[in-house]
Formats: sequence, C-alpha cells, structure tokens
Amino acid sequence: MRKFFAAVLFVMVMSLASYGASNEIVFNLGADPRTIDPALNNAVDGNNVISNIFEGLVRTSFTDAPEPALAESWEISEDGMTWTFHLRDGIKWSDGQPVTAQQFRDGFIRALDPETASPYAYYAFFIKNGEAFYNSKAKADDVGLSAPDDKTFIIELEYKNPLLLDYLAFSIFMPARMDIVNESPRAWATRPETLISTGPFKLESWKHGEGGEMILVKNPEYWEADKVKAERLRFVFITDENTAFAAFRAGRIDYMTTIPPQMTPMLLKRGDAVSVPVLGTGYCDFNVTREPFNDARVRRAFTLAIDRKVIVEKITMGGQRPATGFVCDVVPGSTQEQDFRTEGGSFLPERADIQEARRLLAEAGYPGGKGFPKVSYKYNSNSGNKAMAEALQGMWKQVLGVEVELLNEEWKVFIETRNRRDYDIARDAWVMDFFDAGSLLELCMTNSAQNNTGYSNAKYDEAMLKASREMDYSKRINYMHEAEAVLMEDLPVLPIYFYSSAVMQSKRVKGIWHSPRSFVLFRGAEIL
Amino acid sequence: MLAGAKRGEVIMLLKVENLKKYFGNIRSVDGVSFSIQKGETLGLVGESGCGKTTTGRTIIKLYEPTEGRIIYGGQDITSLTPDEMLSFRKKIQMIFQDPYASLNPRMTAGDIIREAMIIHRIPRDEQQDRVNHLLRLVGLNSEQAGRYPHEFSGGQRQRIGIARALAVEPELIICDEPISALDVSIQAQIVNMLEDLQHELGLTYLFIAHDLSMVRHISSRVAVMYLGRIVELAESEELYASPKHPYTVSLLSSIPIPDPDKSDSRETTALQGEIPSALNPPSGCTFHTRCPKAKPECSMLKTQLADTGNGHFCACPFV
Amino acid sequence: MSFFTSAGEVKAVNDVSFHVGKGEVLGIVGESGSGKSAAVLSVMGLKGSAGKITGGSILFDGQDMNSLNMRDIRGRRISMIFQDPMTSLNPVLSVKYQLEESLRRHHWKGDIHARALEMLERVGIVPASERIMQYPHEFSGGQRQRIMIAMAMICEPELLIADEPTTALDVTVQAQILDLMKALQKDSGMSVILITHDLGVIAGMADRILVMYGGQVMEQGTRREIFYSTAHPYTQGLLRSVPNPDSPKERLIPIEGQPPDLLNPPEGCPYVKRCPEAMRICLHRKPENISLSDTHSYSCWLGQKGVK
Amino acid sequence: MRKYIFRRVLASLLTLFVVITLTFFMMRAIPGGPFTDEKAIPSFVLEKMMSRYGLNDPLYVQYGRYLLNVMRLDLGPSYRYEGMTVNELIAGSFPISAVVGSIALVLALIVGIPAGIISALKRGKLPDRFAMILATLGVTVPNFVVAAALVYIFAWRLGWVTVGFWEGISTAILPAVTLAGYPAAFISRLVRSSMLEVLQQDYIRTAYSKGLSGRAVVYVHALKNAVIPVITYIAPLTAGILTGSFVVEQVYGVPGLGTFFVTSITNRDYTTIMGVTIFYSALLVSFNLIADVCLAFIDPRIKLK
Amino acid sequence: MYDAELFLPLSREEKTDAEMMRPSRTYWQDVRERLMRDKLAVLGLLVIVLIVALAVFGPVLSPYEYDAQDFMMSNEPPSGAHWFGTDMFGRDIFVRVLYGARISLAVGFLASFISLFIGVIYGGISGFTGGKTDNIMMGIVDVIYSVPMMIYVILLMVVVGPGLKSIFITLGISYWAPMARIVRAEVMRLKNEEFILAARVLGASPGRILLRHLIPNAMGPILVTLTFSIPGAIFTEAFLSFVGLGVSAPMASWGVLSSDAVGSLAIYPWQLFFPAGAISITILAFNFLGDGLRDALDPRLRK
Repeated sequence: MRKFFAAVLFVMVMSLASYGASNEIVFNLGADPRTIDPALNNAVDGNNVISNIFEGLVRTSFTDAPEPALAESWEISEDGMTWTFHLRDGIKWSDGQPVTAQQFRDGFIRALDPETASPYAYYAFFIKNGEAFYNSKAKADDVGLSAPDDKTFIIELEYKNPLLLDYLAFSIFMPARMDIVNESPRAWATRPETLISTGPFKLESWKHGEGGEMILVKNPEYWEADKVKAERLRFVFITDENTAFAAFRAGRIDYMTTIPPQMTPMLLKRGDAVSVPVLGTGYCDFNVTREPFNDARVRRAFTLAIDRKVIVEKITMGGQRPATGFVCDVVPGSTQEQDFRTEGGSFLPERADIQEARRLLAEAGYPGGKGFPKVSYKYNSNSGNKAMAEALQGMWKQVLGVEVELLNEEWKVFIETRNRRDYDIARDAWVMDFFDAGSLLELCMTNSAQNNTGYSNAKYDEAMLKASREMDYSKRINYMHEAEAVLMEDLPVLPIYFYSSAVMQSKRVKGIWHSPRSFVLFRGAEIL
Repeated sequence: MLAGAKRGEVIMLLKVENLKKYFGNIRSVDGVSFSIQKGETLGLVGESGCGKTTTGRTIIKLYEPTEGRIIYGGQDITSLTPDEMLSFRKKIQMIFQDPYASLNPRMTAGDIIREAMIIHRIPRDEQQDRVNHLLRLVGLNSEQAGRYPHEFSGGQRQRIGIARALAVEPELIICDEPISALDVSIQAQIVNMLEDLQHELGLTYLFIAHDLSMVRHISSRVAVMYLGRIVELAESEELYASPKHPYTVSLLSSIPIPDPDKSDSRETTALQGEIPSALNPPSGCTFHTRCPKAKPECSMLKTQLADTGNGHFCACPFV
Repeated sequence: MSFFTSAGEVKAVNDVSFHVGKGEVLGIVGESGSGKSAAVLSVMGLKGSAGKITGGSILFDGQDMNSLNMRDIRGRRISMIFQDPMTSLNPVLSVKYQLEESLRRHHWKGDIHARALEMLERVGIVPASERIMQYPHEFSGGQRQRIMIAMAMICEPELLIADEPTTALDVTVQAQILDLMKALQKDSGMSVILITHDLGVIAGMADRILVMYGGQVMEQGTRREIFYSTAHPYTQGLLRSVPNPDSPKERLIPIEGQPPDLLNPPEGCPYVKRCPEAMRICLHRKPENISLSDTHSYSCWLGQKGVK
Repeated sequence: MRKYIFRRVLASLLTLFVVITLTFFMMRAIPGGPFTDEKAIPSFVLEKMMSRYGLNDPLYVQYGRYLLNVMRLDLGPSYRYEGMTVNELIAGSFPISAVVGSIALVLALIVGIPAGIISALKRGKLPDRFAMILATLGVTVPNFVVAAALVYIFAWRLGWVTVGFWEGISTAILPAVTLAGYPAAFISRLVRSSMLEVLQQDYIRTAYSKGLSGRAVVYVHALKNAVIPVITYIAPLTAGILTGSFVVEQVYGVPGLGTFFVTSITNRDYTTIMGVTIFYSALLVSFNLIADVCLAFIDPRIKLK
Repeated sequence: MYDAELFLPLSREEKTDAEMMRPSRTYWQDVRERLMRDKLAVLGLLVIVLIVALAVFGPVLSPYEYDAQDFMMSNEPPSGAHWFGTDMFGRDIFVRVLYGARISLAVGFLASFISLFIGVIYGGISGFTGGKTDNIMMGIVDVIYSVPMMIYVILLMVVVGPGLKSIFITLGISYWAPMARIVRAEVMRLKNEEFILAARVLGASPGRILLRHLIPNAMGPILVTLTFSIPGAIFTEAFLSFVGLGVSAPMASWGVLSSDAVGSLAIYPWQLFFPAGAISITILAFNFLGDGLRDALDPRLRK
C-alpha cells in the first residue's frame, strides 16, 4: 500500500516537472507503436520512429529516391547478381561504437532468421539462399551475405530485384548490434539504454499507452549530425482527433495528421492544413465467388453507381482524389513525365454513370433492383468507415434501387471474416510500401495471400508475372498497365478514392518531410 | 370441537417435550416442556430475551428446533417437511406483536385475509364471503376490506391480524404478545374478542406476554420462563395467589398497580439487574445471579421443574 | 399548536393548558395520538420540521419561552428522556461522547469526564470508567434507559420530561427505572413531567395527573382525585379497561371504538364517538372546563346536564 | 477479525479463479489473434511468432501455465508492446489512473455528500429539487459527450487547460471532473435517502433535545450513520473509478490503465487482457472487503464473522 | 339557554355514521393522487408520453425519410425546413432523432425489464435464501462485474450477429447485476419483518413470499436503481452499435447519433445537441417519474 502511494506521489511530482521544454518538436504519432525493433516492425507508426532513429546502407531522400547513407558507394557485378557496398569512414552507433560491415550482415541475417520471425522477412528473399535459410533449409553461412572487412559488405542475389535500393532503405535492412540484441532479443528495442541506433536521432524515453510519449534526441554520433538541427523530438500518442486538434491550437503540437475530418475542408481551404498525397487506394472488395457479385455486370453497375467526387468532398474530406483506376496517382509511371495513373488513363468516371449502372443491373436480371438478393456491406468499426458505408449504401439505393445492409465488425474479427470471404461487399484499402504499382496490383493475383475477393483471371496473372520478372523499368510498368486494364474490366474491386493525409504544421517549424509512404522524416527539421 | 371429544374429557392438543432452540451458541430455548389442552389458554410470561417468543416460533416451525419434540394432536410434527407442514399450518396459527410490522403495507386488508385462502386452495367464489365474514367476526365491516393497513388504527390492525389467523380455521393460535403494542383502552377490546372467539370457535391459545395482569385474566394456566427454561407452571389463580419461585414472586411484585393507595403501601422487591445473556448463561440455577434468596449452592444446582402438588410446578428446590 | 403532514393539517394539541410546579411530578396520561407527546415536544421546541405552533405561549420560570434561546434551554434547564432506549442513543457514537457532548455544549464548568463518570455511576452503570468507553449496542435496554437518564440529568436540569420512559421495558426493569427516577428526583428537587399510558406507573409516581384525549385535556387533578373521584367518562373508561386485580377473571369493560382520526377531528368533544354517555351536544360543541376543586377539573357536557 | 479476513480472501480467490477461467476461454474463443493484421503475415512466420509465446500449445496447457504464472504474480509478457511485461504496464499506468480516479472520487464526495444532505434536509423544497436535478444531470449526459464538451469549452474556446498531455494534477482536473459526474449523482442519491432515514431516528431527536445546533446534529449524529450504506455501495464504484475509463483517458490523453481494458482486447493482447481483468477484479473484491472492514470500524454494532 | 334536546343520548347509528366520515380510497387511488400532486413526476410522465408518441407517430408526419441523403443539403443548421438541421449526408436530424427514439426507448425499457426481472428475482432469491447459496450467487455477480464486457460483446457479435437481439442478450448478461445487489440487501433487511413471518406461518411458498411481500416492499430502492440503469443502457447501446452489435446504419439510436456527432461538436454543434438533449430530457423525465412513483407507491410515507 505504501509503495502504491509512493508511486502515485512520484507520478505527480514527475509529471509536474516534465513540461516546459520548447526546444523540442512535438509530433503526434497517433497510436503507441507496437515495436520499434527494425526487424520486427510492420506498422506505419513504428516505421515512423524507426525511420528517424535508424539508417542503413541507403536511406530515403527527400524526393523519395534511395540515396547513399552509411554506405558511401556501391558497385554491381557484371551479371548483376552481386552488389558490393563500401561503408563510410567514421560511422558510429549512438553509443560511440563503430559501425562495421559485419553488423550489417548480422542485421540482415537476423531479419531472415526464422527464430526472429520477422513479418517482413520475405522482402529479403532476393538475397541468395535467403528464403531457404528462412525456411530452415539452409544455414546462416549459406546466405549470400559477406563482410570481408569492416568497410565492405557484399550481397549475392537469388534473383534480380528492380527495386533493390528502395528495399535496402527499408527497416529490416538495418545493421544489428548482436552484443546487445542477444542479451534481450525482444526487449532491447524498448529501452533507451539498449536501443543503440545509427540514425539522426536516438531514443531517450518511452512511456506506453494512450497519453504516453516517446522522446527522441539528436544522435551526436550520426554521420551527418552537423546537418541535424532539431535537438529533441517528442512523439506523442493522441488518438482522439478533437483532443489532438485542441492541443495543436494550444501550440503544444508542431506536426500532426490527426485532424477532425469534419474540420478538414475548412482548414485546407484556409491553408491551415495541407493535404499530402499518400501511396494508397481506398476500395471495396466484391466477393466474386458467390451470387450476385459473381456477375461482372452487377459489379460494374455497383461501381458506376458511386459518385466518387461527392465521396471525397463530403465523406473523406481530406484532399483525397476520386479513384479513376485501381493504382493511385502518386505511383510513378513508365517515364518521368507522367505518373502511373495519368499514363494509364481513367477507367472509371468521377461522378456516377447512372444510366449505365441501371442498364447493367437490368441486363444482369435485376431491373430497378427488383429481385436483387439481400446483400450486405461489411466494414470494420470506425467512424470514417461508417460514414463511407452509409454514403455507398445511399448511392446504391438511390441509383440502383438496391437495399444493402450495413454490417460492422471489430477490426480483427473483420480481417478474419474478409479472409474467409464471408461477405458480399467489404471495405478494403491498401497503402504501398514502395513506389511500385506492383505492390498494389499483386493483391489481385490468384495466389496472393491478400486476395480477399476470390478473383482469378489467367490473363491478369500472366501480365503480373511478366512484370515481376522484367528488369526493364518501363516495360515492367507497361505490363502492369496491361494488368490493370484487365482488372478494371472485371472489377473484382471497386476503387473509390486515392489516399491522402491532411497535415497541420505549426509555423515555428520547417524542414519536416512527409513521404507519401506515410512516414515523416525529421532529420532536416528545425525550429525557427 | 374435535370430533369425538366428550364433554369434560381432557384432550392434549399440543405437547412440547424438552424443546431446545440454539442460534449458534445462543441457547434461546433450553429444554422447555409443556402441554396445552384443547380449549384452554396457556399463558407464557417472562422478560424479553427469556425465549418465550422463540418458543412460540419454534412450535409453529418458523425455526427448526435444535432438539426435542413437538407433538400436535398425537402426531410428531418436529421434523415435517414444508410440504407436510402445510396441513398443520391450517391448524396452528399465530398472531403477532406489532400490528404495524405484521401487515404487509402494500396489501389491502381483504387481500391480507384472503392470502391464507389462496395458499390453502379455498375456492375463489367462497373467498369473498369468507373475508367478509371474518371481518365481521373481528368487529370490522366488510366495506373496509379494500383499505390498506395504514388507514387503520393499531387496534383495527390487530383485528386484521387475527382475522388473517382465523382465515384457515385453526385449532391452536399462538398469540405472541398480541396486545403489548396497543393502547390500554384497545387492549381490553382485543382480549375480549379473543375470549369470545375462543368460546365461539373452540380455539386453544398459547398466550405469550409480558403483561402479567392480562395473562392472569385470560389464561387458565401460566408458565413463567427465565433464560430459555420454564421455572414455574401452575393454574393461573394458584400462580398469582401463591407464587413459589423467587423469580415469579419478584415478577409479580413489579407489576405497577393502578391504584395510588395500594401502590404507595406496597412493598416492592424489585429485582436487581437484568436478564443475563443467553450466550453465556450463569451456571447452576440460572436465576441465582439475581435471586433475592440465593444461596451459595445455587450456582451449582441443577434445577428441574418439579410438581409441588395441584399441578403446580416449580423449578426452585427451596420452596 | 398544530402539525403539518402530507395528508393535511393534523390538530395534535388543542388549547392545552397546564403547569408544573417546582419539585413536582406531573403525570400526563393518554393513548397514542392523544397529543401528550406533541404537547411536551412543543415545550422543548422539538416539533420536527412538520409541526408548528399556531397559538398560545409557554412560560418557563416566568419567562415566555419564545423570548428565550431554546437551544440554550434544551439539555441544560429542561431535558428529556424518550420512550425507546434501543433507538434513542446514537449507535455509532460512544457513551462517553454522547454524555460529554451535553456538558461541552452547555459549557460545563469543571471536569467534564469526571462529571460523566459520576452520572453514570449514579444511574448504576458500573464500573463506569470501563463502560463509558462502550457503544450503546453493548448495553441492555434497561441500561440504555439508565444512560438516557444520566444524559438528561447531566447538566442538572430544572425540568425533566420523561416521554413513556418505561413503556419499552420489562416490568422488572420498569420497576428499577421508576425507582431510580424517583430517587434522583428527590435528590435534585427537579420537576418532572411523566408521560405514560400506563395507569399503574402513574399511580405510583405522579403528584398530579393530566388526562389527555384527542389533543385535549379531559381531566386534571391530584393523583387521588383522578383515581378515586374520577369525573370524566374517558378517565372512568380507562380505569375500567384494565383487569380488576380483585376479580381478575371478570370480563373486561373496554372503551369501544377507535381513537379519533386527527386528520378529521370531530367538531365537538373528541371522545364523543366512544363515550357511552355521549349526547347530541357533544357532537358539535366543545365542552367547557368544569372545576371540581382547586386542583381538580374536567371537560364534559355531562357536568352541565340539567344545569340551566 | 483475522479469521474473517482470511475467509473473505479465500472466497475472493475463488471468485478470481472463476473470472480468470471465464475470461481466458472467452478471450480465446473470439476470432483473431495477437498477430492478426491486415497485411497477412505468412503462415510460417505466424507459426514462429505464436510458438514464441507458447500460443501453439493445446489450450489447456496454456491455461495451466497461465494459472501457475498468476500464482507467482507473474502476468506474463505483453503481446502488443514488445519487451514489456503486463506487470510493468499496470505498474506504469495504474498510479496515473489512480491519481485521476482519486481526484474524481474526492470531487464526487465533496459534491455528492453535501448535495445529498441538503436535499434530505430540505426534502421536497426548492434546494432538494435543484440538487436532485443537478445530480440527475450527472447521469443523463454520456461520458463521451461530457468529455468532448469540456475539451471544446476549456481547451479550444477558453484555452485554460491543455489536453492530450499528461502533466500531473493540472491535467488531471478535467478528466476527473468528467469521471466524477456519475458517482457524484449516485452518491448524492444514496446520501439523500439514507439521510432521510437517519433523520427520522429517535437518536436525532435525542441530540436536538441536548440543545445541539442543527449543524452539530447533522454532521456528528446523522452523517456518521448515513454514510454506512453509502460505503457499501461506493466500494465497487471506487474500484471502477481508480482503474480509469477508456473514453476519458482517450479524450484527455491520460496514460492510464483504463485504455488497456479496451485496447488489449482489440489487440488480442491476451496476457494484458487477463492482467487488467485480474487486477480490476482483485481491486473490486479488495474494496468490498475494505468497505466491510471500514463499516465495522464506523459502526460498532457490526461484527465481522 | 338550556336545550334539553342537545342533551339526549346519542344513538349507536349516530356514532358509527360519524366514524364512516373518513373517505376510503384504494391504494392505487392514493398512489395516483400522490403522484399527481408531485409536479415534477407529472411533468416527467408527460414528457415520456410525449416522446413515446413522437417516436411512434412522429416519423409519419415528417416529410423526410431517416435515410434519405441529399449531399446538396449537408450540414445545414436548424431551419424551418429542417428543425434540427441536417447531418453530413444531408439527412434530416429531426426525423433521425425521432427514429432514434424508437431504439433508445426500446433499449431503455428493455434494460428496465431485464433489471426488474432478472435482477430483482436473482437478488431476491439470493437474499431470501441466504447462507451458502447467497455467497455463491453473489460471487457470480462479482464475476459478472469483473469479466470485461468487450470480450463477450465481440463473442456475441460473432455468434449471434448484429441487431437488437444481440443488444438484448448483452444487456441481459450484465445489466441486472447492480439491481441484484440492491434487492438482495433490501430482502435481507425485510425478510425478518413480522409480516413475512406471518406469511410463512400461513404456509406461503418462498416464491409467493418473494413476489407478493418482499419485492413490493423493496420498490423504493428498486425504482431508484432502475432509473439509474436506464441511462447506462442507452449509452451502452451506443458503444455496442459502434462495435457492431447494435442496429446497423443508417438506422441510429440517440446514443449512436450523439457519438457520431461528437467529432463535429466544434463546427456543427446542433448535430450533437439534439440527440444528446433528447437523451438528457428523457432520462430526467424517467428520474422525476421514478422519484415520484417511489414516494407515491409507499403508503407509509403518509403520516
């Protein structure tokens, strides 16, 4: 009992003392990350932290292209199957120890090690014997990674990967300090004392849960430390948008994306917020394995009945764009001139095509919605999803005369339901890890683990397979255009809008860089 | 009247043998034996906490007896199940002390009386007539059946309580201090009524009270209880005229007399102290701690109710 | 004086006049609802939130009590004992606290604790120094009433009002308490108002007796006058309704009927509906007070029958 | 007394056991696991992750193991927060919830008790009506509305307080006010009705007859008796308030325990679900026990047996 | 002045007539009269009747459908056309509040029903039986208090699916627990009263004693608990709907309307104000009525 009161007292005293620093940049991270272990993370919030405290061989530049980081330079073998990286001189961990090539090998091996059970290990399967090692069919020594000396790191490939450098900037490809990791394989990344990192910032403290926070401070050992101006970052976990907004107005938050949706249009209009495009598409899945959505005409009728412009203006309200195809408009096209979307053209109108939608439904045997079976739309419980569901339902009813029942489920229940294909129409969305249309389009391949719709079209699969093996960039993209055209003919998915984030940034900070891949980099940030 | 009962024949209606009722360590009733004849009134007196109310409630099986036997009309009812008991519930009834607490405040007088008939499955069409009849029997009128207890005075409430007890046509009524909460002028009404009902319906009463003068008036025999035991039992005139047990003597001398001259001239032998706790009763004769005639050996004496002649029983060996 | 309740105005006490002399014991007899408690509660200024005095005055020691601060009088110069000792003591406060509270309230000069112990001993609660630390539930009913008496007399009041002090007690304990009160009253010379419905108690205790019914005084006189030259039919009825000790088996003579409903009081004599000798005039007109001696008077139309 | 407490603790352990068992199996019956995510994790990876926490063992083995750990007061590692144990999560967040909850409880008491007393003393009159309407308002508006409105008024409009940051007492006030609404209403009702009953008791008249002032009678003689039923009913309430509320903590950004009651379930963080449930349940039975012991101190008539 | 007439003895009839003067009223007349005298209770009753009537008939009178979207009219403030304004879909909030009343009132009444039937009987049996049975039954109540609601809510959603039925089951699992505690305490207090003993002496079965004697006399605390449990149920329904157990959108209860509108409190306050106000007014009305009823039902309060 006494201990408890002591703890209470401690909390009260501590918390009184903590406020007052204004030399820090406050960023609302939203949810408390599950982990910031680079090998284990698979979530946006965790990646946000990792991107600011770790750096690997290459890093994401402010143009989203990979640029040299701890590796100064690299060369590729004739056959393109061996990459040799040369590390920079004098690079150090945040505790002052030098970064060695062996540590990179350790990090990569750790990510592939089945014992680590990294959710993104498959991103490293391009490394020779990577997949075999992961499946315990090969030993660690068989993996195509070597460090002949402290400065040289060699990767041998299993197969060519057109996005290899982009991959290497990704969190699982960070060096690892096995001396620390081995001591507590799970907990080392949770405590500032053991979370030794290589990036512009290092972890100073982490308080868990709603209302908790994470303090990052400048890492003086960072190789480019002289360019890092921010001394201290405070990542807070505020999930309630109104609360976050109130805190922002009070000048307590410098940067955030948690804005009350209802207020976003006004804030965008006034310039108080800006809209940052995000690499993602919001869409619906049709369950093509059962009536009535096994009929492409029904799916098209439902797709054309939607007024996407109304939805982005009245429902999502954060600067999203109507989806005229499946792949979003931030993804690059085959040339520098045009993005993927512009290049591929519009498959779907921004506004509803009422006549055509009705015609198609009638053709499918349900004139004016008559005799249409009872169908439902499932979504996971969330107020934004609910609004979307109600809007879609209203449009389908108005245009097609079809009653769609709305059902919502708790998040993880919903995921399982959708995986089981226990639905008629389900909400879906995808944010891509890389600037590559493939990472979205591959979802609809017959064998994809993420294929929620049950869609299977040999033509589509073939085009996608070709794309994945093609090393020539523009050819590859063209295969994907081909695939998308097939998909938009069949419409197993109903694209609605392309993602974006509305962002609010206080006037006292600048240089924060927001990637469409949904992370925020602070290495160039400064307080004015 | 019981079938086959001949005039003048003594019929034992209730026989209680060595009845004990302990609540945990509290020996509330500690070996009580007596019997009641058909048609008589047995008075049971004593101070509060002496176990007289517990005795009454144990006889009617509101409490399970710890030990002893209860024989009613020749049948042992000590260990009957609630279902078997139901038919005896018709024969033995009870009138309670507090006319305010013993009537459900949210039921009408008629409903209260009718409840017994519902429980004992008396046909519905007979019920109303019987309710009216019973109300008249206890001196109320049938228009009052729709009224609620709070609309009656204390005496009227007690009449409702009596009507409720009579509703099942019992043979024995245990009257648990039925008049002690009533005003003087009302007490007489109720006592008169109880007497009238006894004559009309052939009832037998166990009359529990601490008002000794009323007990004397209504009872044919009186038992005096002290700390869970009967210390004296006799014909009421005999008991009042020549009490034997020192406790009875003191008890009688404590009765205030509504006559200034007698009151002034009376020699009172007020008992010292109060009745000891039944949790930890004195050893030997339990009365020795307060007895004006206590001798040293009393604390070791095992007292027993003994006949001193004429059906006068006394538990004190020194009289 | 009248009381307000949710069901309307209840006339509890109507034109009641009485006095208590120094060192005298005044007995008030009446049934429940006769207004006897209301009469004395109003003397104490304790009518609760429902009651209010609608007329009349109360003189204490020659002063109008309306002009006195009742809170200083209560517990100091006039104190009170209530009917039910089981509920009249606060169960969660120790006896010591409850005894000393009065002393503290009335700024007792002297050792408060010693005084409390002394009073406890005087009412026969021994050993006082141990028992004073205990709580009410650890005492028997009689002992609690003794504590109540100690509490009432601790500030040496001039008038003690005892409202049915022994009704809830056994006869044996009643005798003890009455003896104790008698002794204490003789020692201190204080005046006592003893309220009871028990004619036996009053016969042994009171100097003068006031018989109340339906909020009105029916008869008053000395003890002997009331018992031996009973004038009012109600008093006669009361005396008759208890068993005659000389012929105990004789049928009782009750007062028929029920006490009057004070929500709906009769216009005339409150006893009219139960009075065996009721006359037409009794229904509508209040009887006047008739004096039989300096001390004895009663209110009944019978006394005027035949008087022109 | 000691024997009584021992027996009660034993009974409480039994209750806890039932709670643990029920929660354990229900929790495992709901779809989804701690690692279920939109981005499907390859099944062999999932296997690895599950086996690390022993989640692939038969359910009864896991159950047995969990019970053994609980007996050692080890609530296990959190599945949601890598490297944290549930013990650490609770130890870190409960004191904060407890601070907010205590303030809320004190607020509820200093509002509820006087309101109850006043309304009992002025029964049926204007102050009674007023206090009771006010008290009722405390339960008529949902927590999330109160919280949103307070944030809007005090943080947006007036700018008097900061929300979203836990900075000790100053930031505990609004959440505490939000939390206090219901208990304040509840307490004022309880106090009112028990006060009404107590004021009719004979000993209150006795107290007046001693010449005590109304204030002394009410606060010394009546209140002590009137709080007796209140204590019984606020014991479970206290357990609830001290462990925090999801809505309130989310809206005000209080890093308390309440959040975990919901997030641990949505995350299928099995050990944390079990941990907070056991913790709350233990607190609940403890407060019931504490209340009964307190009652025995306040009311000498009560014997613990 | 002497008038011999006046001094004639009264006949028996004249006496008894006088006794009958007091008007006799039945219990329910008395209850009704006292209830009617309580202005707040009457007000509460009127408000409830009005809201029920509006919920039943109101939507028919409105020109709008609860689910008719009109994005040209979204987020309109209250006006002559839309009394309570419109929401983000351009739906009329007034008619949505009226429809919401149906659900919220149904939930409120249902919660009362559950509290009354399960809680009162459970608590009654527990208190009346006492001893071991009581310990076990109260242990179960402790367990119900402790097991997190969210878990069985999700479980129910999976097993039973959404809809009013699931709300009813959820409320049925837990909503009677506080009532059971209160009733148990009351029954323990009442069960040794003499009128209970009297019923036992008559041979009344435990069930009869419970239903006819104990529970009617515990009505005061029962009503207070009841009026306190209604708001809880209405708010819980909002939570359940959010989780997916409730009625599915676009149908919405008051709780759901309120929680949906919380986000836009700062710019479209009316979207929150009207449904939240409806909840407050209804619950206040229930409380007033409950208080009045409690006093009116107890004949002993009349002194």
